[in-house]
Amino acid sequence: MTRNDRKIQFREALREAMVEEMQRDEKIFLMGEEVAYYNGAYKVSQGMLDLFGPKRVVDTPISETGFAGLGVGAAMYGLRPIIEFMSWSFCLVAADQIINNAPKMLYMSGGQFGVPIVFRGNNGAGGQLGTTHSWCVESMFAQVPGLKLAIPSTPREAKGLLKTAIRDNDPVFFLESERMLGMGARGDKDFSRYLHGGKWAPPSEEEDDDFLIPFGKANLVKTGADCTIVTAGRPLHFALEAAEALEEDGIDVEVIDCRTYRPLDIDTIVKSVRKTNYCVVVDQSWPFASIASEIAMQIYERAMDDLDNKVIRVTNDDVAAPYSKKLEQAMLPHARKIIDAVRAVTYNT
Amino acid sequence: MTRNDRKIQFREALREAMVEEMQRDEKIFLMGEEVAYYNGAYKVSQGMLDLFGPKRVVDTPISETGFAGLGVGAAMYGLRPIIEFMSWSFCLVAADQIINNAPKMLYMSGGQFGVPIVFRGNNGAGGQLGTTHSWCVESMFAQVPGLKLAIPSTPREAKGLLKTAIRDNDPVFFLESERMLGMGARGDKDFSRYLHGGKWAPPSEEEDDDFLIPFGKANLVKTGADCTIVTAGRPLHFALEAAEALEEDGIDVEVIDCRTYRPLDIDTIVKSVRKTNYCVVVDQSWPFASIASEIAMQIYERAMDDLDNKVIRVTNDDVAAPYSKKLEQAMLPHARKIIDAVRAVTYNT
Amino acid sequence: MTTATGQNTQTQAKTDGGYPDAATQLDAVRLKQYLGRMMLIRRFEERTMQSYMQGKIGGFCHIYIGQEAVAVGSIAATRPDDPIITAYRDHGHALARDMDPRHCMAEMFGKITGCAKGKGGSMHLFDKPNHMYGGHAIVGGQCPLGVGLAWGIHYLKEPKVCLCYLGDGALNQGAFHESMNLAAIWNLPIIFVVENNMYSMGTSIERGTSMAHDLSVKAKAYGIRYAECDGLDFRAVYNCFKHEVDRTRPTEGDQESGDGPAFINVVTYRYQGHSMSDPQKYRTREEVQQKQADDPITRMAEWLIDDGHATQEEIDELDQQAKEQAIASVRYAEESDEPELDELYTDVFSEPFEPYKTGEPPLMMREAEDQ
Amino acid sequence: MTTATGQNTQTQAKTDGGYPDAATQLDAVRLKQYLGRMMLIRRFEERTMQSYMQGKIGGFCHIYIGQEAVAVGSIAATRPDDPIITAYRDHGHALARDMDPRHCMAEMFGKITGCAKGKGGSMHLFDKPNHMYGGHAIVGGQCPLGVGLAWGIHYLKEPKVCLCYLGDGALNQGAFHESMNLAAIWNLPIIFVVENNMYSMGTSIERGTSMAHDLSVKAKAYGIRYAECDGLDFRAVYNCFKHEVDRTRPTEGDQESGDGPAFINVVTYRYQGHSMSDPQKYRTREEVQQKQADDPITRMAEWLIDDGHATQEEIDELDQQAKEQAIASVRYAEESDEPELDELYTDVFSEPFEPYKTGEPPLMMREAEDQ
Ligand SMILES: Cc1ncc(C[n+]2csc(CCOP(=O)(O)OP(=O)(O)O)c2C)c(N)n1
Ligand SMILES: Cc1ncc(C[n+]2csc(CCOP(=O)(O)OP(=O)(O)O)c2C)c(N)n1
Ligand SMILES: [Mg+2]
Ligand SMILES: [Mg+2]
Repeated sequence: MTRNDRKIQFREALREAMVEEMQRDEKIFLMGEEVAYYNGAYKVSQGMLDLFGPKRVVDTPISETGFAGLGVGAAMYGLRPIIEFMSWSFCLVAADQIINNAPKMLYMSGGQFGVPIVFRGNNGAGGQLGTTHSWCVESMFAQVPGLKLAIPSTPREAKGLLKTAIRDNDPVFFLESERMLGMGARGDKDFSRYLHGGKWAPPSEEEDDDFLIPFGKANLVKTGADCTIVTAGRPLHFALEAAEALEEDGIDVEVIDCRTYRPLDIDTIVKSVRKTNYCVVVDQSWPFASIASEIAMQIYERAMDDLDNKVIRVTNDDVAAPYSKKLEQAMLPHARKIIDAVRAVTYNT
Repeated sequence: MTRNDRKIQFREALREAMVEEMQRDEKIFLMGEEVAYYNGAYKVSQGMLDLFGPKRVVDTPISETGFAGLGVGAAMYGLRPIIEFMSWSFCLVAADQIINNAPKMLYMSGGQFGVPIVFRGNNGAGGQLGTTHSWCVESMFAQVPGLKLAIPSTPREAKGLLKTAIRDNDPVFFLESERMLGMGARGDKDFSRYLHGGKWAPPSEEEDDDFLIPFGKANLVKTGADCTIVTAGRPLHFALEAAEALEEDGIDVEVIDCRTYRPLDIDTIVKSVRKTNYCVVVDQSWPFASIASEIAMQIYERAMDDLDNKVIRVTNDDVAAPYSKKLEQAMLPHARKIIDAVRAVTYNT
Repeated sequence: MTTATGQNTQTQAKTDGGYPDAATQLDAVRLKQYLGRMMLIRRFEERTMQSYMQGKIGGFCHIYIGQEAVAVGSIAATRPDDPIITAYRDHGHALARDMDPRHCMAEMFGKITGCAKGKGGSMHLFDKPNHMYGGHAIVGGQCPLGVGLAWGIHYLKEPKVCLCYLGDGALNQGAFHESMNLAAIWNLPIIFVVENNMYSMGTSIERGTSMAHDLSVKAKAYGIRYAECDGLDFRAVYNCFKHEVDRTRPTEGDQESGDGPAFINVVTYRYQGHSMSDPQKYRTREEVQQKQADDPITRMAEWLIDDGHATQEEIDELDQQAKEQAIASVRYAEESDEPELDELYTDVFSEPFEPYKTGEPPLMMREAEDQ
Repeated sequence: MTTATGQNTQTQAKTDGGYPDAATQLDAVRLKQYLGRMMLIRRFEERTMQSYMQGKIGGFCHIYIGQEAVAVGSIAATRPDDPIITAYRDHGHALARDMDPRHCMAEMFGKITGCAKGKGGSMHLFDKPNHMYGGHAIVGGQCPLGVGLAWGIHYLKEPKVCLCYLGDGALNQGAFHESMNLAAIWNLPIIFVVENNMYSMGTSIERGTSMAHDLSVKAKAYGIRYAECDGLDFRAVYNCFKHEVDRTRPTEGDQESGDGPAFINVVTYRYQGHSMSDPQKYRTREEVQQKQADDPITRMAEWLIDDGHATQEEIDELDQQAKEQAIASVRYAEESDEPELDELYTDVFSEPFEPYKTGEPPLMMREAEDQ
C-alpha cells in the first residue's frame, strides 16, 4: 500500500497521535467524558482504555470546570494532560479554567509554572445541533494571549498537529470537527482531488514513526494564480470544493490552510496575496471580531499595495446556529458563498 | 448651575440611571455581589438598598453562574434584571449562562422568549490587578451574535446609555471601568477640554428627566481634519490626551466614540475616514481577532479607496496583564502609543 | 438507587408508604387523561425514532420512553401556569405540558410550523402559552434559569411553583450547586426534579456522582427538603409531587409563605439509548428487559382497571388515540413548509437593527392567542 | 460558626478534645520556629499595609493578620514537598511555606526580584521551590487546580498530600462543588481547607451559604471526611491537621492507600478589612475587638511560656527578629529594580514564537537551584 491511499479516518489519525505519544511518555493521560469505557462519544479514543488502563484514559462526570481545571493543576505538577471536551460547545462552563488559568499561569508565576496541556474536541456545526451545541470558539479564544490554537483539516493534519500539540509545553487548544471525524473512511474519495497524492493521510508507521507538523507553518494546499483563499479546518473542504468549481470556469485559486491560528503564519499568506493580488478569507466562526477579520486586517497591514481589490470574508452568518437543515446550511461558509466571493473579488461576476 | 458644570461622578451617573429606571418600572431589579448592604464594592449602588429594599437590590453569594443564570430566567419570566459583575473578569465562571443562554434564547425559542437583561460591571485594567482581574471582554463577546454591547466613556454616556440598556428588550453587555468611576468628582477637570461644554455630564433632572442615548449612534467627540481616531470607553480619554498633544504639533485629529460596539455605527466612522483619509483604531482589548481588527476591516471594506495609508490599531499589548505598574502601563493603549500611531499613519514622523 | 445494590426496591417501598394517596382523589376522567398522555408520549416517541431513522429528524435526539410517568405524574401535580423547565430530553415534558404534538414533531422536522419555527430542534423545545421554558441542552444549564423563574414568582408574589428537571448527570455540574444554594438561602418556590435514570450517557450514576447510593445528602447540604419516589409508577410520582408542590406553593401576595424549595429524586429508567446513536454497551440487555417488565404505562393501566377507573376497551381506545395523534403529528410535520431563508435573520433581536428583522411569532403562539 | 449563634465555642470544645495532642510532641525548637513564623507573618503584613498606604504596593491587597495560626499550623503538619495552593489572601501561606519575605515583598512592590518578577502581585504569589502552587484570585478557581495537584500525586503514586485552601465565600462557587465530587469519586489525597473567617467581603457566611451553622453537611454531600478546628489556636490547628493529613497521605507506590480526601472547616477571623479598601460597615468594632482579645499569636506565646518551651525573652527575641525581617523585606523591595520593559514579552509561552521571548527564571528560583 503506498502512502497515498492509506485508509485512515480523521478519528483514527487523532487516536494514532494520542496512542503513539502516550506510549512514548508516561506523563501523558487522556481525560474527559466517556473517553474510556464508552470508547469515546465519537469513538476517537476507541480501544485506548484497553491499551492504557483507567488511570491514563479517564472517564469523568459532567464537570468541565472540575476536570479542565484538574488538567491545568496536573500540568503544573508536571504531568501532560490531554483534556477532551465532548464538544467545545461544552467548554463554556469551564471558560475560567481554560482561559484564565491555562494560558496565564506561566506569566503570572513569572515563568515558574508552565502548563503543557492539550484541550481538544469537536468544534463547529455538527449537523443540526442547534445553537447551544454549534459553537465555533476559534475567534473568541484566539483573542486570548498565552495559548496556541490548532485546527486540523485532514487525517494527516490531525495526526501531525496533535502530536506536536501534545509535545508542546504550552496550552494548546485543538479544534476538531464532528463532521470530519469519519472522513477518510472510504479512502481519499472523501477528499478533494487537490488532497490526493499523500496529502491527506499521515504516513504509516513504517514510513515515518514520528510524524510531526510544526506549529505556525501554513500549508499551501493548492497553488493558483488568480486569487488566494485562506482558511483552516473544515472550511478548507468548502474552499477546495469552490476551487474545483472555479477551475472549470478558468479561475485558478490558491488555497492556504493556516493549520494554526496562533501562531499565525502570516508570511505565507502575504506571499501568496502578493502573487495573486486577490484574497478571500474563510472562517467558520461569526464575522464580528473574528479570525477572518484579523487575517484580512493583517493582509492590509502588510500588503495593501499588492491588493487589487478589498479582502472578502466568508464566515458563518451573524446569527445563532439554527436547527433547521436548510437554515443551518445557509448559515455556514459553504462552497457557494466562497465561489461568489472569489468571483466578486476578482471581478468575475 | 448650568448644565455644563454639573458635578457628577461616573459612578453617580450609573446610579442615577438605575434609580430613575427602577422608579419607573417595578420589574427592574439590581442583583450582584455586595450591591446592597455594602452599598456596592465600588459604591455604584450606594443608597439603593435604602431606596428599594432587599428584594430589588439584592446581594448574592459568589455564584456568578447562579445569579447570572437566575437573571436570564427571571428575564424570560418577564422581569428586567440588572446583573452586576463586580468585575467582568469574574464573569468567565458564568460564561455559559451569559453567552449561551442570554443571547440565544430568543432565537432558539423561535421568538418566544426574549431576554431583557443588562449585565454590567467593571471591564479592563483596574490598576495593577494582575492578569486574572484585568479582562477586557469586548472583543470576545462582540463575536457572539444576539447581544448588544455598550461601553460608556463619560458620566453623560454612562447615564444615557445605561438607561437605554435597561429599556432595551435584548441582552445588553454594559462595560464600565473601575478607572473611570471616580471621574467627574472634581467637575470637568478630570476630562479633556474637548469634553467641556456639557459634553461630559448628563443633563440634570430639571433639564431632562428622561435622558437617553440611542444604541448604534457613534459620537463625534472632536472634529478634525487630519486623521480619524476611533475608540470607545476608557481609551477615549487616552485618545483625547493624544489629540491635545497632537494639536500642539499642528495635527488635527477627529475623535469618534463608538458608544456601542454592537450595534456598530460604521457609517459615522466611514464618513469621517472619507474626510480625513487616515485612521487609527484604539481598543483596550488584545489585538488578535479584536474589535480593532473588525473596525479596521470594515473601514477597508467600505472606504479602501479613501485611505491614504493603512489603518493602524492601538490595543493592549498581546500579553497577559502584568502586575507591575511599569509593565502594565506599557501594555495599555495609552496616549503615547496613539500619538505615535497618528504620526506614523499620517506620515508625520 | 442502583441496580447493583438493589436499593431501588427500598426506594419504592419508602415512597409508596410515605405520602397521602392523593391519586385516589383524582376522578376517572383525569386519570384516563394522564394515562392517555403517557401513551401519547410513548407513541409519539416511537414515531420520533422512526422519523429519525428515516433521516427526517436531524441533530441529537433523546427519547423519553420509560420515563413517561415522571413528566406526566409531576406535571399533573402542578397548575397549568406553574413554570416548568427541563434539559434536552424534553419531548415528554412538552407533551405532558400540553404542547400540540404536531408543533412538537414539526419542530423536530425543522419546519416553520414547529414550536420554535424549526430553529430550536429536539433539544430546545419551548412553549410559552403552556409555561414551558425550554428544553436546554447544556447539562445543568437550566438550573440557574429555573431559579430565575422561581425568583420571578417570588418577586411578583405569585402563588406558583417552578419545576426544574435535570438528569442525574447534571448533579455534577457547578450550576446545579449554585442553584441549590441560591434557592435555599432565598427560600424560593422551586422543585429540583432529578430524573434519575441511573445513567448519564454511558456513565452509571455511581461512577460519576459521590454518594450515589444516598442522594438525600445532596439536598441536606443546602438544608433543602428531600423526597424520592418511584418514577416508574404514576401514582407514586403524583402522590409525592402533589404533596411537595403543595407544600412549596406560596400563598398569593405572601413571598415568605410556603415551605420553600425541594429536591426530588425520581428513580426511573430510559429504555432507549442515551441518544439515537448510542450502542449501549454499558448496560446489559437483561437489565433493560427487567426494567421494561415493570413498564409505567402497563402499571398505570392495570391500576386503573383494577380500581375500576377504566375498562380494557377504554384503555385500548386511549392507546389507539395516542397512536393516531402520533401519526397525525408526523403527517403534519411532513406536510408543513420549511422556513423561508429569510428566517435566518429573524428572532436574533427583539429590537433589531440592520441587518436583522423582526420575526412573526411561531404558529403555536398565534393559535394560542386566537383561543 | 457564627458569632450570633455562639457556636464558635462549641467548635473549639469539640476540636480540642477530639484529636491526639500531637503538638506536645513537637520540640521547643520547632515550636518556637512556628511561633516565629506567625510573628513574621504579622509583622510582614503590618509593613505590607504601611507600604500600601504609601503607594508602594498597588492593586488589590488582602491582609492575613488574625489568620496566622491557620497557615502556620496546617503547613506545620505537612512535609515540605506536599503541594499547597490557595486563594488571593496568600501572603501567609507563602511565608508559612518558607518563601523568602524579601521576594514576597518585592513581588508586591512590582520588582524584578519578586517571586514572580513583579508580574503576579499580591494575589498571585507562586513559589515552585517550596511547592506553593499559587495564589489564585478567582474565587474558587484554585479548587480544580488543587484537585489536579492531588491527581498528580495519585498518578505518580507519591506519598504526598495536597492542601487546597479556600475562603468561606468560595463554598458557593460551582468550581468547589465539582472539585469535591472529583476528589471523592477518585479518592484523591487532597484536603480542602476552608479558612472560615465568617465573611466574604461584607457578606457574613450565613447570608451567602445555606447551612452555614453546620458545614459538615457540605462534606457529607460527597461522602468526604469532615473535620473542624479553632483557627485561632495553633495547637488545635496543628493537631487537627496532623491527624487528617497523616490519614490522607498514601503510602509510596500505592495509589489506593490513605483515607482519601477531607474537608476541614477552620474557624478563624481576619482583623483587617477584606482588602485595603474596605470600610467594614458590616461588622461592629466590638466584634473585631472581642476576636482580637483571643489573638492566636498571644495564645501560642502564652502556651509556650506556660509549658516551659520558651521564655518571655526568647519570645521577645522572636518578635524582634520578625520585625527586622519584615523591615528588611521592605528595604530589599525598595532597593530592587523594576523589571525591564522587555519583560512584558517574556513568560508568555514556554516555547515562544515571534514576538515573544523566553524569560530568565525568577531570582528566587535561581537562588534555590544554587543551594
Ligand atoms: C456541559 C455539558 N457537558 C456535556 C454535555 C454532553 N451530554 C449531553 S447529555 C449528557 C448526559 C447527561 O446525562 P443525564 O444528566 O443523566 O441525563 P439523561 O440523558 O439521562 O436524561 C452529556 C454528557 C452537555 N450537553 N453539556
Ligand atoms: C469568581 C469571583 N467572583 C468575585 C470575586 C471578587 N471577590 C474577591 S474576594 C471576594 C470575597 C471572598 O471571600 P472568602 O472566600 O470568604 O475569602 P476571604 O476574603 O474571607 O479570605 C470576592 C467577592 C472574585 N475574585 N472571583
Ligand atoms: Mg441520566
Ligand atoms: Mg471569608
